[in-house]
Amino acid sequence: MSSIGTGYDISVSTYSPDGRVFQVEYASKAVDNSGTAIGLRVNEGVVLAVEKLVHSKLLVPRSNRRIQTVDTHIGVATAGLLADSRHIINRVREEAQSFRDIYKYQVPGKTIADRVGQYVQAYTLYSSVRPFGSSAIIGIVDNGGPHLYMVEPSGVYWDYFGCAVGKGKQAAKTEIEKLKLSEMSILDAVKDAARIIYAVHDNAKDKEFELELSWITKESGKHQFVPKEIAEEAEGLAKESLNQEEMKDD
Amino acid sequence: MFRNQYDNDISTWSPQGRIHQIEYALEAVKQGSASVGLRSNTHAILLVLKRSPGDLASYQKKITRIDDHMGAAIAGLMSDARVLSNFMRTEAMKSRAIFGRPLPIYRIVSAIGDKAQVNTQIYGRRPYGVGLLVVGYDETGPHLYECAPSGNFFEYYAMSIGARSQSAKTYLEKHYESFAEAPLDELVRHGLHALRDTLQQDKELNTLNCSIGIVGVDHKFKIIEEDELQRYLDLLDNVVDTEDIVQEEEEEGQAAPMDTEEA
Amino acid sequence: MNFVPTALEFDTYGQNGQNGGVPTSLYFDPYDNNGGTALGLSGEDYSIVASDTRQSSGFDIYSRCDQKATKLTENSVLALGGFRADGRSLTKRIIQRMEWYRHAHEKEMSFRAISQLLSVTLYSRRFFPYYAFSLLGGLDENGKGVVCSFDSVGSYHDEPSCVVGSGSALMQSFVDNQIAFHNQQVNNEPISLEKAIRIVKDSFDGVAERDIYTGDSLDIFIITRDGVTTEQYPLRKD
Amino acid sequence: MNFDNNNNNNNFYESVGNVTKQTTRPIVTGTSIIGFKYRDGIMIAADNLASYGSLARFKSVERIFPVGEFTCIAGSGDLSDFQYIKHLLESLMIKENYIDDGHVLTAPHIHEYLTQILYGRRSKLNPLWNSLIIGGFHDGEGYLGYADLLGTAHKSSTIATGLGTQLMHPLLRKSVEGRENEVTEEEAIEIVNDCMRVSYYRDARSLNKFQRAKITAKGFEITEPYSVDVVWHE
Amino acid sequence: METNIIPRKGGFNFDNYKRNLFLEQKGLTLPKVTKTGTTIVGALFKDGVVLGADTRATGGSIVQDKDIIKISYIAPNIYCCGAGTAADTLFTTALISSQLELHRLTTGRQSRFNSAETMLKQLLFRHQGHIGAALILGGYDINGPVLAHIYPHGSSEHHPYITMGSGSLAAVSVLETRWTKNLERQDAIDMVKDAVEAGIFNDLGSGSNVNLVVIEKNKTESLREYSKPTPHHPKNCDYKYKRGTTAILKESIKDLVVVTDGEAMDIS
Amino acid sequence: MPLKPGELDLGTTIIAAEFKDGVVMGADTRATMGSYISTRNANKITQLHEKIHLCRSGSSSDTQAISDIVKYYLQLYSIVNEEPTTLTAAELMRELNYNNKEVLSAAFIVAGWDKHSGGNVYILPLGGTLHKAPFAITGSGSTYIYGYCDSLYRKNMEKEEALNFLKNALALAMSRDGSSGGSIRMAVITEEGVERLYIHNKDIPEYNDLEN
Repeated sequence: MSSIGTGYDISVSTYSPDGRVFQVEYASKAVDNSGTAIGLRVNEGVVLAVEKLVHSKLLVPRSNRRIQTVDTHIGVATAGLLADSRHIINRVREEAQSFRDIYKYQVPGKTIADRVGQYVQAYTLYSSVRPFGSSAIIGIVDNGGPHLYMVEPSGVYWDYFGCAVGKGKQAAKTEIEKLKLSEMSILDAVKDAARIIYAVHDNAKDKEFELELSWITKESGKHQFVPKEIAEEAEGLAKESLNQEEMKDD
Repeated sequence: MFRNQYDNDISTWSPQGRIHQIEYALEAVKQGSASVGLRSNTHAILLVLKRSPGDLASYQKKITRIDDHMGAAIAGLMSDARVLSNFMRTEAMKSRAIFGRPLPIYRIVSAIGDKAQVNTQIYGRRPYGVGLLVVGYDETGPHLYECAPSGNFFEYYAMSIGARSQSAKTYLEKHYESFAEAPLDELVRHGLHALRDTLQQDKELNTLNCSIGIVGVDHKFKIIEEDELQRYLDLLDNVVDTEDIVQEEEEEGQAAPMDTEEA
Repeated sequence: MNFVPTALEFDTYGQNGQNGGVPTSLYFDPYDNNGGTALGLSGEDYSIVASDTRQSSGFDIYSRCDQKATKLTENSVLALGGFRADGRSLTKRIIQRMEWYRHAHEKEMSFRAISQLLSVTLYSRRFFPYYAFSLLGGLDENGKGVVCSFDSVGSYHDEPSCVVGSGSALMQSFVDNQIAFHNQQVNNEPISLEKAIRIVKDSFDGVAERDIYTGDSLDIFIITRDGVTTEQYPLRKD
Repeated sequence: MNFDNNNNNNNFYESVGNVTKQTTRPIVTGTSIIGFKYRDGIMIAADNLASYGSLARFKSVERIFPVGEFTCIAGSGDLSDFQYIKHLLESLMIKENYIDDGHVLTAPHIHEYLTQILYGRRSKLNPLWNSLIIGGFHDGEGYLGYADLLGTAHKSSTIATGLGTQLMHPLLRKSVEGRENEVTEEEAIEIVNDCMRVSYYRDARSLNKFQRAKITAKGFEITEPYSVDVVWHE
Repeated sequence: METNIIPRKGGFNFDNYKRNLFLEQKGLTLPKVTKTGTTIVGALFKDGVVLGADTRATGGSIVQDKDIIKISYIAPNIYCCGAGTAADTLFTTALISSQLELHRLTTGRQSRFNSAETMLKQLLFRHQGHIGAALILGGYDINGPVLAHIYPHGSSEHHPYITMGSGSLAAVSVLETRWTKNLERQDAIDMVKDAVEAGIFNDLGSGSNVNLVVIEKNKTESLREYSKPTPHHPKNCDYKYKRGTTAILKESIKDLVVVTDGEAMDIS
Repeated sequence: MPLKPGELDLGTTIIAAEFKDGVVMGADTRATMGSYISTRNANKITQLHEKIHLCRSGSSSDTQAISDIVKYYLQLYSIVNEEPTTLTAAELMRELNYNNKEVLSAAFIVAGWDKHSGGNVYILPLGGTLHKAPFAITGSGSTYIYGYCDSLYRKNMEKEEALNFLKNALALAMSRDGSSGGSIRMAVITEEGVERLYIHNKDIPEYNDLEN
């Protein structure tokens, strides 16, 4: 059923006759319009990668990050409205801090995903607010090892091995499914993440983009941007494989 | 103007995943006169075009000093800008009081972004109708940021906002690679050029309709206007006499559909 | 009895374990006196603010190089005696209020405005006072030297010369005589800046001899139309 | 449930209208600490004892902790307040880290921050019952600051707190003042040992087991607990 | 015998002390006494003992005297440093030294260190701490060099190195790091000087100069102003007042000698 | 009575015990004023008579004054009568302690050997009572070692055993009580006479409490 013009789609507190909340679906559209973000979870940790579209060449490279750190052991990659994403990330930070204030240790993955999910979901309940136009991929290494969660505008969240969101999410998911994540080293995961982002980037529609790559290794337990040499190598390989693909197509 | 059922309030998404009210707020910024910002490796500067509502009124102040190391240029609703600049000044002072350090530029613009975002999500509120160019010099060097009503903020080498800012952007994009190493005077010259490009035909920059804010290494934020400005205007070629322009500026001011620079 | 180590900072227990080591009563005193003396004097076209740099508590010297005077603008300097933490906080607050004044009026505050601001700020804490004795020296709107001294809740007045802090009782009469010519019949030509500085040094030398809380080093702020310059001068260290 | 620590109102007694403070007197306490400048930076030392009144209650308490890469804090006085301060700084540094804008809080910033916190609490008549030493390396040189429960603060090339103000400070001043840029690391270690020895001889709340920290251009280093030789004349 | 050991009641009473306390609580201000916030030091060396003291006397935060002598004579071979209430140390030591003098005149022998120590501690104990004298007693008698401290409440102990007074914690840091057995004379003197200087510079109650007394077998040497670590600044100005500076409020001249014309001298 | 202001305090752990041939006595060497250690090598074991000693705790001046008086009486007593017994010394101490209890802060352990009753230990706490005991501990540090002493003391120990018992008890108390510390002084009193021992601070046994 088409939603437009029915009048059931202008408030988040209104169901359509077939039981859908269109406002939440529209918010998800905003996410789908954004550059792709993916997360891979392997035994040695979690890798996050973002295709950050560059809308002007006047922008300072490597500023305006879309992947951010929360506490020390959590990385959040976002897709969708940037300002909404920041709002969510700030909330994740507050939750992590309040957990730390009471229990004096780092918040576990399940707890933080649950708290953020609840928060985002609350914005789908009242007509006085709108749902977030942003999805957050939360990578974390806690006592139980690496975890990967994705919180969507509806407030739904799942624990993933690999996930993707944004413009190229379908293509990215297909690529991720091909990977043997449970056997992969984290260095390989970085390479694959870079390759996937390059692969799903649509050169025709969006000209420039910047690849953001971060990881939380089990070894360090800290969320960091992937060191320059490793990132550059991964990016080089990604470009190379892209050229090969193109040659094959030709 | 296009009208649809999704553009009435801030808490409604359009089927395309857009929020029209935010986009309209961005339009408010374009109603304001142009501001240009650019930075080198040592300095960050602002250049603005000022309007006067009439003969009997003085020119609007468009650059505000936030702290010794920071200033901002405004395009859009002046009253909203005043709220934000007071907020920025308070935050800057807090940083000095609590940590004894000048507030890092990134932190103040992200705080503004976060503040602005809240107004884009709750029914009954409206987004700030103001765009800011913030320049500052901190431990990590000179910075230039743009803050938009949407809550977005970006760091640029050079940027312009406000009416006909696209012309300035075109100029900046063409020359920005030379800014990094440019000496201050050269940077100002580029800025004035970009600003001049936003003017309507046969109008010129003069000491009354323009002001400059400069901050950088060993250079506290300073606003340059009126007589002091002449030295910089002289850097430009073809300066037109002041008198002619006042008249025409005024017309432009009246032409605006919404009196955006006057509270 | 003075030979006893006085008021050990954290020793607040039953002194000999007779209470089984359980802490006994103690109340918190939010004030301390960190000593130090500040002198201000004014001439026709200058004023001087000088203060020693000793910070102490009880019989202990905390620091030998603690600046008690702060330059507020190009023509005013604030010096504080009493409780240093309050002094610090007060200075910060004044500087902040001055910054808001700058934002609003796009100019520096005048000397008179600052002294009024200081008074109001002190009185705002009438019932939990800043335990700080303030002294503000500078030039007024006509370029004439002025010095104001404040009590801890904001009462203030102009004087040609005034002293605050631990050595004030010792120094005041001396400077009254030398600067304001009290009890001098013949000698009342205006004092040159250069001579004033020498008198300031002698005043502090004298007080450092007799006031145990004054010593180590002297900061002299000299305020003229050309701005503020500073000078250091060593004092007794015992 | 309100767990907001900044409020300090999370107290059971609040609900029965009896306002209590968190520390109206110190209970589990640490004794004097020292810090001083030397050629390569800053040296700090603190013993490992937590006293309960005159009872030597805990003998492996670490009273020096790092904040960031170039700052260490040592604390004497009430140890519950010290742990609170430690948590406060940890949280602060986590925040500083994730903001990720290239700005790092250095020793002078942390000194100022702690002074504000301490002064703020004393002004509420609810002090954090500590004397702290802030040692750091900043702008190519050592930074040494002091802050206490009243909000009194200063910088100096030698600092000692508590009974150490009288016992150890004279020794520090004699060996360090005026020679800050000459004292070698070996000499600095000797100075620490001499001071801690005197403290062990003459402070009834001290222990001959302590840690030393140095903060230099290369970062901080905190030693394992160790003891000094002592002399007793029969 | 048994009954003798029960000390008689009374003998010494502190009623006046209690009365003063009571009056003080009621608001009476008692006269202030000068206290020598002080650093006093003593140390044994190979064949003698060194005593040292600063020279500052304070009353509240004011320096009452910049050059007071705190090492008093007890006997030719015994000296005593005093800290606490200036008058108490002065009179206590004077009293004991005069008693010892009489004792020497009676017996014709050198005074014993132990006599001085016992007399001092018993005097102080009788007064239950109300005589605020903290003393370091140093001497040389037939047992060789001895050093003891006596607290105001009347306890005493012998030690090889001792310091008392408000600067004692500062001074002790020097002694604890430098004292060893069988120090040479000069080393001991230097150490004591440095210990007193530590008090002078770090304790606000102590200041000015260092006085020393060195007692050896049959030889006692007093080293006044052995060290003057805080030099005096010369004046920056001249404070001579011009003639006429002091106001003349009233002038009256009286002739005190009446000169009357006598008869002319006979010069013929 | 609590200490008077500024009074020197023997915070103290003191102990004495009977063993096979007589008594052993022990004390730490710390004297404090507040938390300042005014004397780190004090002697708290004082001789009263040839084979009668006492350990002092509480006010330094009070305990010295009383022991000086008793010492003097015992000298007289031994001239007029015979060698005093430990009990006689202890009873004299008690008399003074009892009659002046309002003004004293003093507790003692009197121990010695006499030909009538061999080695004996008496304890005189605050208040003027007198108790005979096979072993006795008192002073601020003693609270930490009651359990240790109760469980390990045996009658008729050998001398070395007894000294070890004392040494360990003192070391344990000194490691926990801030008002006790320094070195250990001990005395062994038997028919043969008095032997004084000194255990240097460095040689005091250490315990795993350093980890706690």
